[in-house]
Amino acid sequence: MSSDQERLLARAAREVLPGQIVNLGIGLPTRLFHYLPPDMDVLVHSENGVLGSQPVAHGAEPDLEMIDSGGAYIGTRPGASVFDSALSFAMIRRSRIDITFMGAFEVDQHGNLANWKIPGKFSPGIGGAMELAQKVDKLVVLCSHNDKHGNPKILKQCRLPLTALHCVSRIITDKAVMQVTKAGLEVVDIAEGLDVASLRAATDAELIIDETRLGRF
Amino acid sequence: MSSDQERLLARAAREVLPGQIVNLGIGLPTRLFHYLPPDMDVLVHSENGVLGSQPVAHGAEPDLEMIDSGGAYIGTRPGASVFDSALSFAMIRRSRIDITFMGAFEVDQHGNLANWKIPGKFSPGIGGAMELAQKVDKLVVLCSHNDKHGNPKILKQCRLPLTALHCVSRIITDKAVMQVTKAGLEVVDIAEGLDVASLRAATDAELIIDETRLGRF
Amino acid sequence: MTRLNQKHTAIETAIALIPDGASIMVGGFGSPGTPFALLDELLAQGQKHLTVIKNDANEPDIGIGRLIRAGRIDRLITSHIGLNRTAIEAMNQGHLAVEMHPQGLLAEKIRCAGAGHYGFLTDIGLGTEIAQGRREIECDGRTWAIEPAIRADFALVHADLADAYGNLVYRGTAINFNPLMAMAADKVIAQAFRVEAPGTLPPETVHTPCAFINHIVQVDSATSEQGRRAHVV
Amino acid sequence: MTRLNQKHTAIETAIALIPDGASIMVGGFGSPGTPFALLDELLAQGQKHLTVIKNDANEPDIGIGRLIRAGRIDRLITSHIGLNRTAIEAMNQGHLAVEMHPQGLLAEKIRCAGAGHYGFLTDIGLGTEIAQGRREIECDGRTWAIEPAIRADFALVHADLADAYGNLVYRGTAINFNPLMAMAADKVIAQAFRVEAPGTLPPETVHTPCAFINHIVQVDSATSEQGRRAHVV
Repeated sequence: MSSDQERLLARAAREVLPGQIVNLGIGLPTRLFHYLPPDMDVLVHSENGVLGSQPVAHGAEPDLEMIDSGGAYIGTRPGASVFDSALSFAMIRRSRIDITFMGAFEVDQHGNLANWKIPGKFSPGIGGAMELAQKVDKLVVLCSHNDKHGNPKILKQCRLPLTALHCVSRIITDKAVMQVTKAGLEVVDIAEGLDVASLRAATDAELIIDETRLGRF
Repeated sequence: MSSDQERLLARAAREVLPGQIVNLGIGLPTRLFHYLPPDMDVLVHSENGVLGSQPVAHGAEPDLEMIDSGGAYIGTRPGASVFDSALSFAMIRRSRIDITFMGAFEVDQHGNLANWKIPGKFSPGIGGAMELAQKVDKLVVLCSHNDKHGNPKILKQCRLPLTALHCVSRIITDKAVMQVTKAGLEVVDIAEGLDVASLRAATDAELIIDETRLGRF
Repeated sequence: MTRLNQKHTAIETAIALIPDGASIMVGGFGSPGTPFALLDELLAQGQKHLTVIKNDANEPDIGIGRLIRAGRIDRLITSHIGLNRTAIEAMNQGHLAVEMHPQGLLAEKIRCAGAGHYGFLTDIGLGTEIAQGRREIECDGRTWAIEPAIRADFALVHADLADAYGNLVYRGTAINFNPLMAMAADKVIAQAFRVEAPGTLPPETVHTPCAFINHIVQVDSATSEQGRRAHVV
Repeated sequence: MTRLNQKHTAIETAIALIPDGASIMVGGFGSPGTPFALLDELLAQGQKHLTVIKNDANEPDIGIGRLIRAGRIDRLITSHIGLNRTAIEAMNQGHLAVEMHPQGLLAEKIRCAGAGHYGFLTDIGLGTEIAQGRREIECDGRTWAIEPAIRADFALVHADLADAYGNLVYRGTAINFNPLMAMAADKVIAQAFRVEAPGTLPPETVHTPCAFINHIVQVDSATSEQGRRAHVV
C-alpha cells in the first residue's frame, strides 16, 4: 500500500466516533478495519450478515464460515451478531448504520456517486452498494483523487450510471477531504505539501475553499 | 365436556396423520391436543409462534413465557421451535401447515366459513383465522351441528361476514362428518344412533348421502 | 442512533422520552413478550393521547389494559381484543378507536416498515369484509391488495436476555411481535430480565441485533408482571 | 409436504427430484452457506437448462461456478458476480442470461415469496438505471416501485446443524440467503454437517423451523468444499 493510501486511511479513521456502527465497502474501505483503534467501542457491519467483525487475529486459523462482503476472512468481537441477508438490509434501509465508507469511480459536487458499472467494460452487478448509498445517513467516499491516467474523479456531474443520487456526505482522497454541502463541495482538509491551485487543477468539480480554515492531513 | 364433544374430538383426531404439522384453533379444536396419541410424530403449530407444542405435563409448573394462541399454557416436545409472528404466518401463507382445525358460527355447502364476527354483537377482531382459513390446504371445521336454539349451523349459504371463501375441506359435528366437494356436501360418517332423515332435518345445507357407504362414529 | 456504549438506561429516563400523542408499538401476544414494567412506568408518568400498536389488548388489569382503563390510549391498532372486555366496551362506547387487521397482515405490515419499504401486495382477505377500504391493483393478471407498512415513533419490547449494546434474546412464545417492532419504530426501548456485558451472547443466538435498539432497561423478573401473572388457560 | 419422519434422505435421491429446466435457489454469499455437496451431486447427475437464483456466482471452479462452466445454467438471477470471470465471460458472450438485482432487494424479493405475498413497494433505486423496466405507482403522494417476489421450484441450502425433522441452525456468515430461500421454494433440500435426533436443538436457537424443509442430507465437512476451500482474502 502506498503512503498516500495510508495517510488517506488514517484520516478516514478519524471520521468514526466511539459507539458507532460502521459499514466498510469493498476495496480501500475494507482496509480501514486496521486503522480503527482495537479497543474502540465500534461495531463493523458487513452486509452479508454480520455486525461486530474484526480482523482475524495474526497467525490464527480462519473460520471458513466467517467472511466479510468482500470475501475476506474475519473474526468477531464481543457484542457481535450474525443474521440473514433480509435483516442485514433492513438494518441498512432503516438507517441503523451510522456511517459507511465506499470507493468510487466518479463522485460529483452534488453528492452523486457512481461506483458499480462502466458500460461495455465492467458490470459485475451492484451488490449491496445501492442500498447502502441511498439509506445510510453518512456516506464517506474513499478514493484516489485522480484515476491512473491522471483524470479527475471528483466531477461537476457524474457521467457513469449512478449508484445513488445525492448520497455522499464527505469525500476523502489522497489530496483532500471535501464536504458535500448545499452550496457545493467545501474543502475541509488539504494534503500536506499540496497547494490550493494544484488541488483545483486536479479537480473537475468546483471547490469552495476558505484558506484560513483549511486543515492539513 | 359432553359425551357428544368427546365423540366429535375422538373422530376429529383420526384426521391427523403421522408426520403432519397441525394447527389447532381456539375453543373446541384446542382440546384436540389431548386426543392425539402422545407418541405420534406430529408437530402442533400455534400461530403466536411455536411449532411442536404439547400439553403441560400433569402437575408441572407452567412456564409463564409459553402459551398457545388461545392463551393456554403449553409445553414443547422434541423437535419444537419458537419464532416471531412474521415467520409464523409465512409458514401459514406458504401452506406449510398440513391441516388446521377451527370452530365455526356458520359453514356452508360451498366451503365458506364464518367464525369471527357477529355484527352488532361480537367483533373482537379476526386474529389469525383468516390466513389459516385461506391458506392451509386442509381446513377441518369442528362445531356443534346446531346452535343452542337448535338452528342449523351447516347452511346453504353463510350469512355472517366470512372468514374466508371456499376454504373448508371437511366439517365434523356431533351429528356427522361431511366432505366439501364440487358436487356439494357429502356425508362421510353419521353419528351412532342417528338416522338420515333426522340429520337432514337438522341441516340447512343440501346433503349428498350414499347410505351404502355411510360410516358411523 | 444511540451510541452503543450509552444504551443502558434507567426506566424513568427511558420512558420520559415518550411525549403525549406518541405512537407506540408494544410487543407481546397475550402476556408473554409484553413489556409490563415499561408499560407500568408509562402509566405512572401519565403520557396521554397515545396510539398503541399491539397484537391484542392484554387483559383489563394488566399491561395496556391499565392504560386503556385510564383513558390514555386514543387509538389501538390490533388483531384481536377478545380477552379484554374493558377494551371492547371502550371501543363500543366510542372512547377508543380500534383498527383491526388480520394477525399475520399486522405482523407483516410492521415487519415491512422495519424493512424500510412502503408496503406489500397480498391476496389475503380478497372478497371478504376485511378487503373493504383497501386499494387493489392488477399484477400479472390477478388482483392484489396494497397493505401499507405500519411504523411508530417508539417500540417497547420485552427480551429475556440482553447485552449492554442492546443485542436481544427472547424466550419461548415471548418472541412474537417483539423483533418486528424493534425494526419498525424510530426509537426502541427494550426491557430485559438480565443485561450482560457484550460478548456473553453467541452471535448466532441473537434474535434482534443491537443496531435496532436505543435503550436497554433492566427489570427484575420477581417484581415484573411476568413473574406473578397467570394467563387465561 | 414431506412427513416429518421421512425427511432424512440420501443425497442421490434428494437431488434426483430436480428435473431439467427447474428453477433452483442456492444459498450462500461467497463460499459460506453454499451447499457445495448438493451442487456437486447436481453436476454429477447432469440436470440442464436450469434457472439459478443465488447472490453471487461463487468462483469459477467451485459451487455454481462448475455448473456454469459445464453449460448447465441457462439463466442466473443474482446480485454480484465479480469473483467469477467465467460467469462474466459467459454473460458477455450470451451463453448465460443474467438478471441482476441490488443485493438487499434480491434478498427481500425472495423473502417476500417466502412470506406468501406477490411483491412489495420500495423507493430503492428510484431515478437510477436499476429502476428501468420497473412498474411504479403513486401512494400517499410519493412514487414507489413494485418489486415482484421471486420464488423457485427448489432451494438448496446449507446448515451447520439439523435435526431429523429438518430444523436448521446456521453458523457464522453462512446464514445469509439460506433461511429466506428455505421459505421461498416449493421443495427445499438442506445439507447439514450434523443431523441429530429431534430434541437436541433448544427451540429458541432454531433459525429455520422444520416446516419449511422437505429433505435433509447429511454431508461430511471433511469431504465438502467447505472443509478445504480457501476464500478470496
